[in-house]
Amino acid sequence: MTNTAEKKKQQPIAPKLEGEYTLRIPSQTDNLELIRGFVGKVADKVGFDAEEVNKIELACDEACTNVIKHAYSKDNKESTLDIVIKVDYQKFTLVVTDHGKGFDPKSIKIPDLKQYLAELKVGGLGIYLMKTLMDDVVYDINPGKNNQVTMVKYFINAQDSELHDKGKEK
Amino acid sequence: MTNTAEKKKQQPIAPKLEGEYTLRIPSQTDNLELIRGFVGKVADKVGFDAEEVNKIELACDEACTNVIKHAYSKDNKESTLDIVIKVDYQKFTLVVTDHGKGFDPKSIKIPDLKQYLAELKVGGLGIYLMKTLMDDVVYDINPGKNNQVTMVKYFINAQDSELHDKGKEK
Amino acid sequence: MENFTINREEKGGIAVLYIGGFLDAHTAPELESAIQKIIDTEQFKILVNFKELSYISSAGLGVFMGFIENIRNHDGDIKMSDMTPKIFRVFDLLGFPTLYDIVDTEEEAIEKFNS
Amino acid sequence: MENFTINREEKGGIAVLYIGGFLDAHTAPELESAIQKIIDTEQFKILVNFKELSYISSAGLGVFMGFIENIRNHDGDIKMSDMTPKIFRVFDLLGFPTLYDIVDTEEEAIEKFNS
Ligand SMILES: Nc1ncnc2c1ncn2[C@@H]1O[C@H](COP(=O)(O)OP(=O)(O)O)[C@@H](O)[C@H]1O
Ligand SMILES: Nc1ncnc2c1ncn2[C@@H]1O[C@H](COP(=O)(O)OP(=O)(O)O)[C@@H](O)[C@H]1O
Repeated sequence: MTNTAEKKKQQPIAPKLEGEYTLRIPSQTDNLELIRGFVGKVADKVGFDAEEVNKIELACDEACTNVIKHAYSKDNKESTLDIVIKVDYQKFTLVVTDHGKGFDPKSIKIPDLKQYLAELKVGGLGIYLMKTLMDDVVYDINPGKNNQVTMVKYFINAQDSELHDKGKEK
Repeated sequence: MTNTAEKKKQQPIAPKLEGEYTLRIPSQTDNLELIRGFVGKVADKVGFDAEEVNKIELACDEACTNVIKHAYSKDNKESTLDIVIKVDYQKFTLVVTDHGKGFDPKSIKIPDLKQYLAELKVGGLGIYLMKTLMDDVVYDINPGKNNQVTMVKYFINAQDSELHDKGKEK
Repeated sequence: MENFTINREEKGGIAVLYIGGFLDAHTAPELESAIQKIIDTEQFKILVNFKELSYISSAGLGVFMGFIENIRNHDGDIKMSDMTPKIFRVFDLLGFPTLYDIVDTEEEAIEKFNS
Repeated sequence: MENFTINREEKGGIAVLYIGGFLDAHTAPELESAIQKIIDTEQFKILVNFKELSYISSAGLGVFMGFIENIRNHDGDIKMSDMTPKIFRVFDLLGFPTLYDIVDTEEEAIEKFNS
C-alpha cells in the first residue's frame, strides 16, 4: 500500500471520517465478534449504509478466520492478527495481516459456483466471498514475516477517477 | 450526601479471556464512542459485570478525552491515541498512550470534592474519576515521545497476593 | 453475553433447530455437534429456523455443506426457514438457494417434508 | 446513527430538555449551545430529563457546572429528572447530588420549581 499524502478536497460524496484505525488482537476465533463489531462501527461512521457495513464485516471476518485457521501452528500462543483500516477521500481500505506461514494465493482456485455446489464441498468459500463482497482484494505474502490481504471499497465519486484505476493496477 | 466510598464489587475470579488487545486511532472526540465500545466489549468478554464494564469504559474515556484535549496542538492532523488492554490471570490493565507534549502529573491537584463543588469549577474531574473508578492509576510521562497512563483492575483472587503488592509499588 | 444460541424441538418426526445470534468460525462447532446428535439418532428430517440469527459467515455455511450429502442419502433433508434478508443475502451470494430448500415459514417447510 | 439527541419543550415557564444517547466530550458542545440558547432568551428555569441518556462522562457533567452559577444568580435553577441508575452513579461518585436537585420524575421537578 502506498502512503499517499492526504488531499483535503471537497468531494460530492465524501466519507464522514478519514484516518487510520489499527487493531492488534490475539488470533483466536472468540475474538471474531469483537473484530466485526469494531470494523462495522468504523464503516458505519464512515457513512456506508447497513448493507455495505454487513459486507465489510463479513469480508473482514473471512480474512481473519483464515488467519486463525491457517496461518499459525495450533500451539503458538503468541499469534496475533493485525487489522488496519485506512479511510481517505476516495476509498476505504481494510488490511488484515498475519505473521504466520503464508501460502501461495495463485494456487488457490476460485471455485466455479455451479461445480462447487454440485460437488457439495465444505469450505473454500472464504476468498471467493471476500472477492465478491469487496471491490479489490490483493494478497501480499512474505512467509514468517507478514502476510497481508488488502481489501478495498471505493467511494462512488472516485469510481471513475484516474486514481481508482491506478489502485486497481497494484 | 457526599461521594460514597466505593465498595469492592464481586470481580471475576478468573478472567474468561487472556491476552493483549491494541487499538491505535486518530486523536479525535468523534472516536470516543468507538473506543468505549471496543474496551467495553473486551471487559465484558473478560467477565466483568455490567457495573464494572461501565467503570472501565468511563475511566478509558476520561484518559482518552485528556489526550484529545490536552496532548496535541490543535492543528496536528497526525495525532494518534494508543489503547492497550492486557489481561492476565491476576489483573486487567488498560494503558492509554499519546505522543504529545505531556504534563507533570504531580502538579495536578486531586480536587477536594466539597471544596470543588462549592467553587462551582468546570473541568478538572477526569483524573479524579479515573482514580475512583480503577484500582491503580499510574502516569509515565516522556514529553514528545510517549505519555502513558496505566490503569489497573485486579481480579479478586489476586487481591491479596504478593504480585499485587508489587504492582502497587510501581 | 450469549453470542450463539441453539434450541431443539420435535414437530411430528421433524427435528427443528432454532438458531440465534452469531454463527461464525467460533460458534459453528456448536451447530455441527447439534446436527450430529440428530443424525446419531437416525433422524434425517431437519428444519433449521433462522429467525433469531443475526450473522453468518462461510464457517456457518460450511456446517450445512458437511451434512447435506449424508442426510439426502438417507432420504432426509435440511430445510431452512425464517431467514432475515441479511442472512438470505449471504446464502444467495453463494448460490445456495439452488441447493437448499429455503422457505419463508416453518409451516411451509413442514408441509414440504410431509408431501 | 445518532449518538446524541436533544429535544426541547416548554412546560409552564420551564424549559425542559430531553437528552438521549451518549453525552461525552464529542457531544457536550451540543448540550452547551442548547442551554445557552435558553439563557439567551432570559429564561432560567431549566429541567433536564435524562431518561434516554445512556452514557455521561465528566465532559458532560462540566456543561452543567459551567451554567449553574449564572442561572442561580438569576433566581433560576437546573433541575434533573429520570436518571437511570447507571447515570446517577456517575453523578453520585462526584458528589453532585449535594449540588443539584436530582429527582425521580419530571412532575416532581416542576412542583419544586413552582413551590
Ligand atoms: N492467512 C492465511 N495463511 C495461510 N493460508 C491461508 C491464509 N488465507 C488463506 N489461506 C489458504 O487459502 C485457502 C482458501 O481459503 P478460503 O477460500 O477462505 O477457504 P477455506 O478457509 O474454507 O479453506 C485455505 O484453505 C488456506 O490454505
Ligand atoms: N494526556 C495528557 N497530555 C497533556 N496534559 C494532560 C494529559 N492528561 C491530563 N493532562 C493535564 O491534567 C489536567 C487535569 O486533567 P483532568 O483531571 O482530566 O481535568 P480536565 O481535563 O477537565 O482539565 C488537564 O487539564 C491537563 O493539563
